[in-house]
Amino acid sequence: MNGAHRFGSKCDRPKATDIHFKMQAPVEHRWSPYADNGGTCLGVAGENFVVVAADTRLSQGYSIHTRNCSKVTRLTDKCVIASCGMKSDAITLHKHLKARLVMYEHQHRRQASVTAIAQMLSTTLYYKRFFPYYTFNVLCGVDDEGKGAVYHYDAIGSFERVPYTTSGSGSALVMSVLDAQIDKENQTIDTPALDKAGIVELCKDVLSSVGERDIYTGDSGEIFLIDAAGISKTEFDLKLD
Amino acid sequence: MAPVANPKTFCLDIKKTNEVLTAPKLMDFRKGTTTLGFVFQGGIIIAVDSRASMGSYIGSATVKKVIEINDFLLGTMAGGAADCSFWERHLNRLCRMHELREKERISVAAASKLLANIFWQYRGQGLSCGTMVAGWDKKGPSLYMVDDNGDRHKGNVFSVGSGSTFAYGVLDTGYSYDLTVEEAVELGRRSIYHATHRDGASGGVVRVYHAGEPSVGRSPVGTWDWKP
Amino acid sequence: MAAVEEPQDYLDVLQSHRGGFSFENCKRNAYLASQVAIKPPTAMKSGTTICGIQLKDVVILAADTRSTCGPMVADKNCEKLHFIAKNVYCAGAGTAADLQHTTEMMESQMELLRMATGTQPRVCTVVRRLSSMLFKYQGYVGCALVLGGVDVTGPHLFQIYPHGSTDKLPFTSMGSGSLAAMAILEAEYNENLSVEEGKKLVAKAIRAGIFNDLGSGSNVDVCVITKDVGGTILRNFEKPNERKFRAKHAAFPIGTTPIMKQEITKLVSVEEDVVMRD
Amino acid sequence: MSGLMEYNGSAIVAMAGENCVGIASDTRHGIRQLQTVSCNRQKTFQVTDQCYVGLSGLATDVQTVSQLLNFRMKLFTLREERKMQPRMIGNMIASMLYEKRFGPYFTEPVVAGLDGEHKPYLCTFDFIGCLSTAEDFVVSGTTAEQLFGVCESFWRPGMNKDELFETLSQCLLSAADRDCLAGWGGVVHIITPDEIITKKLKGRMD
Amino acid sequence: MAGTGAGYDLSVTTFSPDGRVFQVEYAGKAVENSGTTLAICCKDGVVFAAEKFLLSKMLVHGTAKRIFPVHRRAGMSIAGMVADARQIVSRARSEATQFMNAYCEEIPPELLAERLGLFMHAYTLYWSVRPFGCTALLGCVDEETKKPSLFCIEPNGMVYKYTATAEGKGKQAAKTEIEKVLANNPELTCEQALMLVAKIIHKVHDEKDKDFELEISWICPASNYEHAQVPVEQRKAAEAEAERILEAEQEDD
Amino acid sequence: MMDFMAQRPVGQEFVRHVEDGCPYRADDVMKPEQAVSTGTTLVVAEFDGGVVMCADTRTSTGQYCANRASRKISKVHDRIFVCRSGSAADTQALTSFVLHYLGQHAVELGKQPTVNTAANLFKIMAYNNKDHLLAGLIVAGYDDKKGGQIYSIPLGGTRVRVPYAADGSGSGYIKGFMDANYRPGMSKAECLEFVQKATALAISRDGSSGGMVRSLVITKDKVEEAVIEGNKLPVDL
Repeated sequence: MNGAHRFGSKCDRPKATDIHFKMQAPVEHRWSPYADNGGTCLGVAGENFVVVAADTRLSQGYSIHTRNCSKVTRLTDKCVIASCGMKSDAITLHKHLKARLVMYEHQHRRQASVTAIAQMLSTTLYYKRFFPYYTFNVLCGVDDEGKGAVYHYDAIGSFERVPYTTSGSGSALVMSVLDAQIDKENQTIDTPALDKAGIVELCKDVLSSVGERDIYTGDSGEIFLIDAAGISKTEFDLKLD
Repeated sequence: MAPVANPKTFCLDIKKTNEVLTAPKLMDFRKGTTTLGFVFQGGIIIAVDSRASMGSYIGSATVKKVIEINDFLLGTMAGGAADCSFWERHLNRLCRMHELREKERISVAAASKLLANIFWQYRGQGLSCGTMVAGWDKKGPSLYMVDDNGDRHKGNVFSVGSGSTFAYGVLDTGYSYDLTVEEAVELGRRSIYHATHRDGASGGVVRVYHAGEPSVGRSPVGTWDWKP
Repeated sequence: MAAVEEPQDYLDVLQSHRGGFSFENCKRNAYLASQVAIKPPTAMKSGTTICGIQLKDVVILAADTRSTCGPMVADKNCEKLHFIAKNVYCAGAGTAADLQHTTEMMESQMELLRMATGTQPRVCTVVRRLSSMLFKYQGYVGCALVLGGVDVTGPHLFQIYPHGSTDKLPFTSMGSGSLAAMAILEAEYNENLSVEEGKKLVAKAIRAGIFNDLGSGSNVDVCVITKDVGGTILRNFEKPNERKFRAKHAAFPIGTTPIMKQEITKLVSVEEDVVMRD
Repeated sequence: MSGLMEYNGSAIVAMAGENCVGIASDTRHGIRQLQTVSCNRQKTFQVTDQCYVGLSGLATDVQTVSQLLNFRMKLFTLREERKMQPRMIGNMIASMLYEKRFGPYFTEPVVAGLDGEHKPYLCTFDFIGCLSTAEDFVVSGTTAEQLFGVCESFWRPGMNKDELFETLSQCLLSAADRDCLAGWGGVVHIITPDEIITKKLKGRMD
Repeated sequence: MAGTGAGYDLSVTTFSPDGRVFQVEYAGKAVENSGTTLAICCKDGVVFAAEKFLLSKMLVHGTAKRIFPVHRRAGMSIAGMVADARQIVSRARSEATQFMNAYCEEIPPELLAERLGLFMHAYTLYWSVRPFGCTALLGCVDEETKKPSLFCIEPNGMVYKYTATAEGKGKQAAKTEIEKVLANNPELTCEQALMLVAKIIHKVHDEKDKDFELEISWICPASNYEHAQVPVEQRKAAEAEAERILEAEQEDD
Repeated sequence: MMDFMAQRPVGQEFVRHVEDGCPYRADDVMKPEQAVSTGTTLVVAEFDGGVVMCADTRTSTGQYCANRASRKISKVHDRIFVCRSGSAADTQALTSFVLHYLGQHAVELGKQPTVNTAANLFKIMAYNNKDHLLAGLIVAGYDDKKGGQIYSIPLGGTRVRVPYAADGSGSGYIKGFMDANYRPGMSKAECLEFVQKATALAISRDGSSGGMVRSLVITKDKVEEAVIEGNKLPVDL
């Protein structure tokens, strides 16, 4: 009986007396150009290296689309980008960036520096100011002076070079941990700063912690270590639930 | 442009309707600020906080909200960080073009007008900016406030952002044209500090710039942080 | 709404708190909402996978242990299997507060019934009471239950929806992960399974929910209800989701945190001479 | 983003240690979310010698609920001539909140206490009274997400009262530093079998 | 009266030491003081008759009735205080309609009588009310089977099913007469009964009393199985015939 | 005073226990959960000496099939049954209320109640609470007064006696089939075949009907139940 109302987008129970009206009125399906695919990524800059970590879950709503989908793309030999938010926008953005970087390389006969890529990414994002890419990006690399560089972006291209950052569904969980472990804002006793291995371990730990509490983060984690030697990638397991 | 019925108001619409459902955090652009600027006998003081909040989450505490448009012009950001920084970077280019074409530096009035025109063009589409343009030109120091409606005002004392009411309180109490540079710097610093205390969306460090005579140029005076 | 009477003192308040829902904040909240709020607060929900099967003379229920609050995991190891009587248990999905309190209320009702009649409560009694209560609230009390038990008439398995509709089934699953769990049950259920096989089957079904549904997670709880023993909850029957990595952070050295003021209140235990009167 | 739960802002976290338990809250009192009106609002309340209740959420409801709690505790003591155990307090709060299921108080309490055997008891509620207990830590308030993150990373089993204090206050401070609506100093109570240590934390004031 | 009841007759909530409720018994007395009423289940329907005293010469004929319709196929004649009886009639009507509304079937006579019995009984239980001073004769014809039935509901709440009965002053005499009639003619039809009924009422009428008007109604094929007053002509004819026979009988004596 | 004598009309028991002033209807907590509804095909027809009732067995919640072997034909009395469509909770509650009243009525009456009475009770409930209920019902059965009878009670609480009826989301697909093929005075076997066929046809076209075909034949002497499994439906499509 009244099959129509069950397919309505809003599932408020109709009053029986409304039904006649409801069956005739067109059911409104609001289309949204955006979807949230979840996931968390973070980047930490060291003296002469940078560490990027991200999980590999791709989900929507309560369902997992895939457990093995990298959020990180290598842009140059010294630079990677990690994007959370909507995967299709991220793919488009990464493809666009890569194309632009090939053009840059052909024009300038060298790979773009991280700082140049950072500015380009900002304008790329801002050009879509009125229909933004639904991506939250972290750009990491080693700059021309050999220092680790991490850039944080909002969806429309505001960016800042920071010592460490995070974005995605679990970013609120990550940030405070990094503050306490790297920035040590509220600590009166000095403790030694973390070394390269320490930072890698911190990243693993933070991602594991987020996996415990954020439902969109999990499956497995990827860690990219970028230093003078280039980019090296390690993987580790996260929880699957 | 977004493939929807009203692409011009797409951002505003999606913020109203879909934010919670499909695209959480998308429209939480970085914003929330206290910035101020005033003209005094020794030039212009610009002071800003450094917090970028996205919703109630603090995205960054180290944002540089003073944009050095060129050697003689300073801009500040309040509102959407991307909007301000992109268009002020664009303004930099326009100013340079002007210089190359006209063989003389652009006046502050003209520069701020350029920016106001841009914002006027995008009126109603959801840009969010409250920016001050300050600098020296032939007529001396001048300070303009330009916002996303295309408004542009010249004045001696301005404060823009969510914490501006608090900043005005301190600023108006201590302001006089005859301040020394040290006093002026201290006033700017204190105003921002008190604003950051009262306003949740402002915080971080205080950055103060002093724009003196053209020969001196503009320079950052310093950054202060009150660590616990 | 019944006219809200102004309480004269706190004893009146207490008196009015004897039972049932209180609507005294409704008007205020509606006003506050109109003045301030755009976003309503989110309550804890169990996204949940729950399932149950009925075998020859035993009923087995199972549930995951995650409760969520939006995208956050509010509780990693909550209990979704609720005791109602020695021979009746239920697994719940939906609004966590509703589940807790509804099942607790049912538990006390059944205990009173047991004491009044001196007999073991029957499963259909519980189902009827729950469904008429839920129907009364027209779906506003968000309880989706898989209820199982063994009584004098044998094993029974029911599912109860928030609006109060009930179904009697040989096997069922509910919650956001019900599809994943149902797939397993549909494929492998058979009424001739042994208890051990049954436990394995429900655990497998819940695991399917845990791994494929983000609203469900952590561990598997199983409850076996037999005629002789009654119900036994096997808490954390399987723990497929232990944390895989934990860094060995150096602890914060004592004195790290800046302090403004410190007060120490010593607790003294007062031994009272208790005079026992005969 | 605006809601009644965020109107005043709060961060509350409680943690278990070895034979001790701690509860910490920030002290900010904001209105209309972002405006700070004072820096010494009480958000944790001592209900028995060894049990504290932290109340996050809308300030008016925090006060009402705390007074209601106080009243009930006193009445219980008068009637029963004994102290409520934390577990009992938890259940009482759950039913208090659930009674108002359809017209709730906008507050999410946290209970932290030591029971008769000096074992830590921690639990938290959503605003309609779903009780969930935890062995390690519980959080509540506008800063919940950040607190979840730090606590997951920094909590370790078997902390003594000093370690517990450091961990708890570091968690609170670094989480609140990432929330516009909480911070401006903090208060930590550490409950041990024979003393209650209350420390006021110095935090960022912006 | 105080002497007879010895104080136990002041309220329906008090039993006398020998287990009687005087007030209810007194209500029965009220019934015995009224004019006679009778009802007979015939083969094809029910006939009601009542002896209605004419309190005044100026009283308009055909008013202040003692026989009431309850629903289409049920009527009720009253002995005792007619004002009290109106309550019962209205209750009977509402019971009948409500049953109809709820179950979409006519209320079975047994059920209606039972419910009225309950209603009347309720007024013997509380000190704040007084029992009804009337007895009701409820007659119905079943919609489907056309079977007639007759019930007597007394002030104490008892319900009896009769083939025929009488209440009021002349009830004993009337009952004896009816018995005779039925013994002679068990297959009596309503049309036939008309004259006999009129005869009985006239016969039991006490000459000391005031003049009376004969009220007579029926539920039978002639009224299309609905409760209706017997048409005036027919009634007058029956009455005339009855009086003629009575006179003849008296002359015989 | 005297409420012991107050007459209580039947069917006033549905009370909404949540106040209308409740805020936050949009919130997940305050919003009622999504209802379970029986997107259904119900077919009932009279034949000489009784009635045949038929229904599919799918119960759905939105897209999800909550029960694939449900019983939508519920017993109300020995020879009176009801086919339910609409909200599962509403119709179940309705049926249990009627079951209660009809049971009481039967005891009072001392004999089998009529189908007419049962249908009327359903009507009263459905009509008095039409703003809160989502229920389409077909009451059918056999009594000695009028033999086999079918009463259709669609949304809103009208009651009509019909020789044959179809209801539920699948009924639209088979109304024509029924009009064309029904004739009064069929034999039991003919009627059963007709009704089963109609249900099977609806199942094959309607997405929210499905599962098996359950049928019930009610005659003076007995009630016979039969099931056709989903893969043995009498339709070739």
